[in-house]
Amino acid sequence: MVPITHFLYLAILLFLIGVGGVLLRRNALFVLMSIELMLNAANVALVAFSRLHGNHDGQVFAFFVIAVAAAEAAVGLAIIVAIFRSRDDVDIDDLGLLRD
Amino acid sequence: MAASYLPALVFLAFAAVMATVLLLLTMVLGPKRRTPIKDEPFECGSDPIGSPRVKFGVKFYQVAILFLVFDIEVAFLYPWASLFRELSCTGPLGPGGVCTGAPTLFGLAEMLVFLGILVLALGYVLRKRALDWA
Amino acid sequence: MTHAPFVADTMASATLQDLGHLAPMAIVGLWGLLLMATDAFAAVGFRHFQRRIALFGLALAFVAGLTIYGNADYDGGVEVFRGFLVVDPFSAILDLVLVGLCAGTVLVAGDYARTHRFEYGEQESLLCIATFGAMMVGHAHDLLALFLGIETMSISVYVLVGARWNAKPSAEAALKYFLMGAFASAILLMGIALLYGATGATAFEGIRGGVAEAFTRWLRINDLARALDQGHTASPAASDLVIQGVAKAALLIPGVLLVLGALLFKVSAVPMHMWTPDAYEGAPTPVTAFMASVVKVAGVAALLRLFVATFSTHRLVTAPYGWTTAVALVAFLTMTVGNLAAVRQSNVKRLLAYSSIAHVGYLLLGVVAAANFYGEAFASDATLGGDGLSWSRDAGDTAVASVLLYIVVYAVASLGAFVTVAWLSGNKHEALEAYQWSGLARRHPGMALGMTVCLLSLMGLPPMAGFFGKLFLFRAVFENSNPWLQFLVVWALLNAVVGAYYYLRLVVAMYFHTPPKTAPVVLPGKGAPAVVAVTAGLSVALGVLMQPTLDRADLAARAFNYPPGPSKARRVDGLRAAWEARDPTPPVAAEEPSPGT
Amino acid sequence: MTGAELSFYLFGGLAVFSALAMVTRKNAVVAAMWLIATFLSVAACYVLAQATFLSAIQVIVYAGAVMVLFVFVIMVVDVDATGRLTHRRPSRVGRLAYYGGFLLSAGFLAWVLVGTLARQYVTFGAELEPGSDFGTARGLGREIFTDYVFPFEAVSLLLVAAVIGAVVVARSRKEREHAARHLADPAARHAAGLGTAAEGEIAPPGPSPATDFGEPSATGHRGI
Repeated sequence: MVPITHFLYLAILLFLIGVGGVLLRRNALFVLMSIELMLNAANVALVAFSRLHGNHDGQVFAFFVIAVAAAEAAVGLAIIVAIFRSRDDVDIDDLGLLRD
Repeated sequence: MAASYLPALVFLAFAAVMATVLLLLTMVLGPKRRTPIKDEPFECGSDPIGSPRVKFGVKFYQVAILFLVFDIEVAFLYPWASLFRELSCTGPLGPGGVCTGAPTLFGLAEMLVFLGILVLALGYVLRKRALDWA
Repeated sequence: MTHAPFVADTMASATLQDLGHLAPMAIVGLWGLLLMATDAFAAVGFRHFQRRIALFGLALAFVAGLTIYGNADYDGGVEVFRGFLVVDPFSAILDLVLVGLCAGTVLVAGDYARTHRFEYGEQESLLCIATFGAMMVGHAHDLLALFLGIETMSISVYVLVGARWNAKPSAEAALKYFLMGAFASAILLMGIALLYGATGATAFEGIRGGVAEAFTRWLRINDLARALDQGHTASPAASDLVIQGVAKAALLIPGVLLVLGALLFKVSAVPMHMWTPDAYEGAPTPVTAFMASVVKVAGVAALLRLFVATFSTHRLVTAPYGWTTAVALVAFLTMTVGNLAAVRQSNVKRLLAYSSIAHVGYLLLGVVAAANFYGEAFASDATLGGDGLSWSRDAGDTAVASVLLYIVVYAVASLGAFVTVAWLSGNKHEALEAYQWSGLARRHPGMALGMTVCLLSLMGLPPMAGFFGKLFLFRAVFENSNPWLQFLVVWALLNAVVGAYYYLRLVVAMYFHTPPKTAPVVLPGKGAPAVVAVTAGLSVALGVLMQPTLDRADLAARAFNYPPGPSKARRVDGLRAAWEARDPTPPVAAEEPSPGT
Repeated sequence: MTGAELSFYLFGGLAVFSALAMVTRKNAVVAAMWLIATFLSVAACYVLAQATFLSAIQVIVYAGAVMVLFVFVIMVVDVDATGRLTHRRPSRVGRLAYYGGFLLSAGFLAWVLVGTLARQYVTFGAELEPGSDFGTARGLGREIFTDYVFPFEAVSLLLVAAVIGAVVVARSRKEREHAARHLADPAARHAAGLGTAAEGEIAPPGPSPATDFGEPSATGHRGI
């Protein structure tokens, strides 16, 4: 048996790698991929806790999260495509039109 | 429980070993005589122009997003299908999956509503010609 | 896992019945689909009716909401879909407000898109789906409902922000808003996962139970741990208890903080507010109005439902493990930074964006106050074994009522102000710089008056609703014996004075500066004037009829952190009778803008 | 160490490794491949937590559909451009915020680790009766289609919003023209952002070509 705690450590490590990706990468695609990683990390925690408590609530939650994450990725990528149509690069630092 | 996944694990390990060994073998056994001509990308005799990576059309994206949505629909269909007998019976299932209560359309109805909404979305996409390849 | 035998038969009828309880929300969701279908399939000539169809559906939802609003059966709260959502007076008010705000946006969005040449038929559909999500948050009684509602709303709004294809800032604002929003969602989800780990439930009731249990264990654990430290040979059971209790709290507190951070992000409280001015400025102005009203209302509703009603056990609101200190600090920062940044803005859209941030600061004060009161009530219930009828609970209910009132008043005035901005943009260049508003009162006295009323309500000038909103909110906070909170009220008053400066600057420009030579181009159609008239009218009317309005809000907030059920209904009982005897006409009922204008 | 434990640490380690590889790659396609590896390893970990159905869904939806979408978009938006790393350093405040945020999160990690590890908190989860359908499609479906009917239906609305979003936001000039092809009325065509100038009419005030994306329309008109 694998201790639930170790699943939690795995989830937190993946989550922090995702946070690092979001904060340190400048490319919108990488940021989006890192966000997907964070959602996955949360899913690992949900699944592990579902096992811990022996009820399905966590797994059902994770299931819905997968659907939501897919929808979110679809819209996010659509926005990236739209930006790409207007410019050649997808770098979030270049979004300078909206600065003070 | 996890032991029942042993074959899958063995299969994975086999695939990994196989791929590695094959690659290593070609690296070790293959003759390595490089000439400038050989290193050139092969393009029907003419010199290559520009990057080999061609930009995809946005159409690919639009098809992929529809695939994604209906993939999720399928994800909901699996558990529904495996549970359909129970969902269409007002009582518990007896031996052999025989319904001990009265039949009900609840399970069918809830999935039809879900499917109906997504089919409506598909119709929307078709009408908007997002799938036209012209 | 023991499962009750399948009751699919009763489920069918129960589902229909529950949908009846949720009629306003169901209608809005259905209309989202219907509008998509009419956009795609209807005959060409029929497309001009999109807006009318939308308004008809929203009017229908509003009427359905009114029947629930006026129905005493819901006073104790009715759990629907097995406790997934709840229908109570609080959610009934939110339904009406959200539907009204959505209708206001629909009235302007089409005209705006047409004039700015990015008209698309899906706009109304997306607005309805976003409102559906916001309503789901208002009804939420389960973390999944909260999460799904927020996501449904956010995804639709990302699209609405990015749909203006002919202006670069729109897509950029959408990307910025999307990346930040998705990041916040991921943090929210991790927090939810930890909460589920600590309590074993996703339903709010289960979480509340789990929270209480985690800390009662914790209390005993401190003694046990001390005993263990002193070298007593502990029994395995005692050491197991220590481990279990510590682990629960170790999951619970980070979970609460992560969820709090994500929700504060969604309402754009200060350390997480960076996206707000950019997203507000880049979005098409009617969508900005929607974000400043509907999305904010949903965010505050989430804070109230989850934090004030669920995470308000004594341990969770008091130091050292309480979240309220952090939120009070955030409130302090939010109002200060929001107001100071707003003073610097010459761009009206950004000015209003920062002012909306400042308003969130005031609201958070109310949230803290309510949670503190409930925490005290929780403690006295636990120690005295009371039935929850303590003074603290009453004070907490009043604080919730004033937060509810404030967010409604703010959302209405904010919608009016942003719609005026949208209206004054009939050309490529929106009249966003303050000087472009000079002398507006001479050219368009009606709209200038409407804008002025909305701004004065936001500012909090006495006859307007905003004044009473601030008054009740600050009074509720001041009831706290905590000197820091009392200091924050004084600080908030100072902030309101700063706010008066930038609101009045715009008013002065409209009334006392000479108009520019070229007349401003404004949106065609009666939609925007109608919305501004209704919002300005409401800002005055809610102020004049403030006492009945507050009483009604009080009814909605009564026993807010009580689980729904008969005991709650008993508690609300007398109040409804008193309220109905006092004032026969529900004042908020004037909300609905007439469809088809 | 049992087989289950061994495979957990194997796949968990693989997940962390490939996640690290994903965030540090320069090329977006390579990063996407590493992300797929992470998702597959995570799916293996799901099996070990007895979430068998979810594991399958993870492979099908995440590693399958979502990543296909990612790879397509990376192809659409030009690998070379997206592969480039930052060419402008963030402002000092921005960098401070980044590192501050990252340190805060790391502190949070330490908090949880210390809070649990220090007390040797090791737990194995509730006892499951052998042969229970915990985590299977049936077990999960029993919850989704009874207790969670409402979110099940509501999530379809969310998907609809996503479909509309994908069509609306990412549609090209040509598709926009197609969508408005029925609009004979010049005013309506104008409102949808389509040109009337090419048809020899005077355009009402509207966005200048500078604010348009500059793609030529089918009628050769460029934005007015």
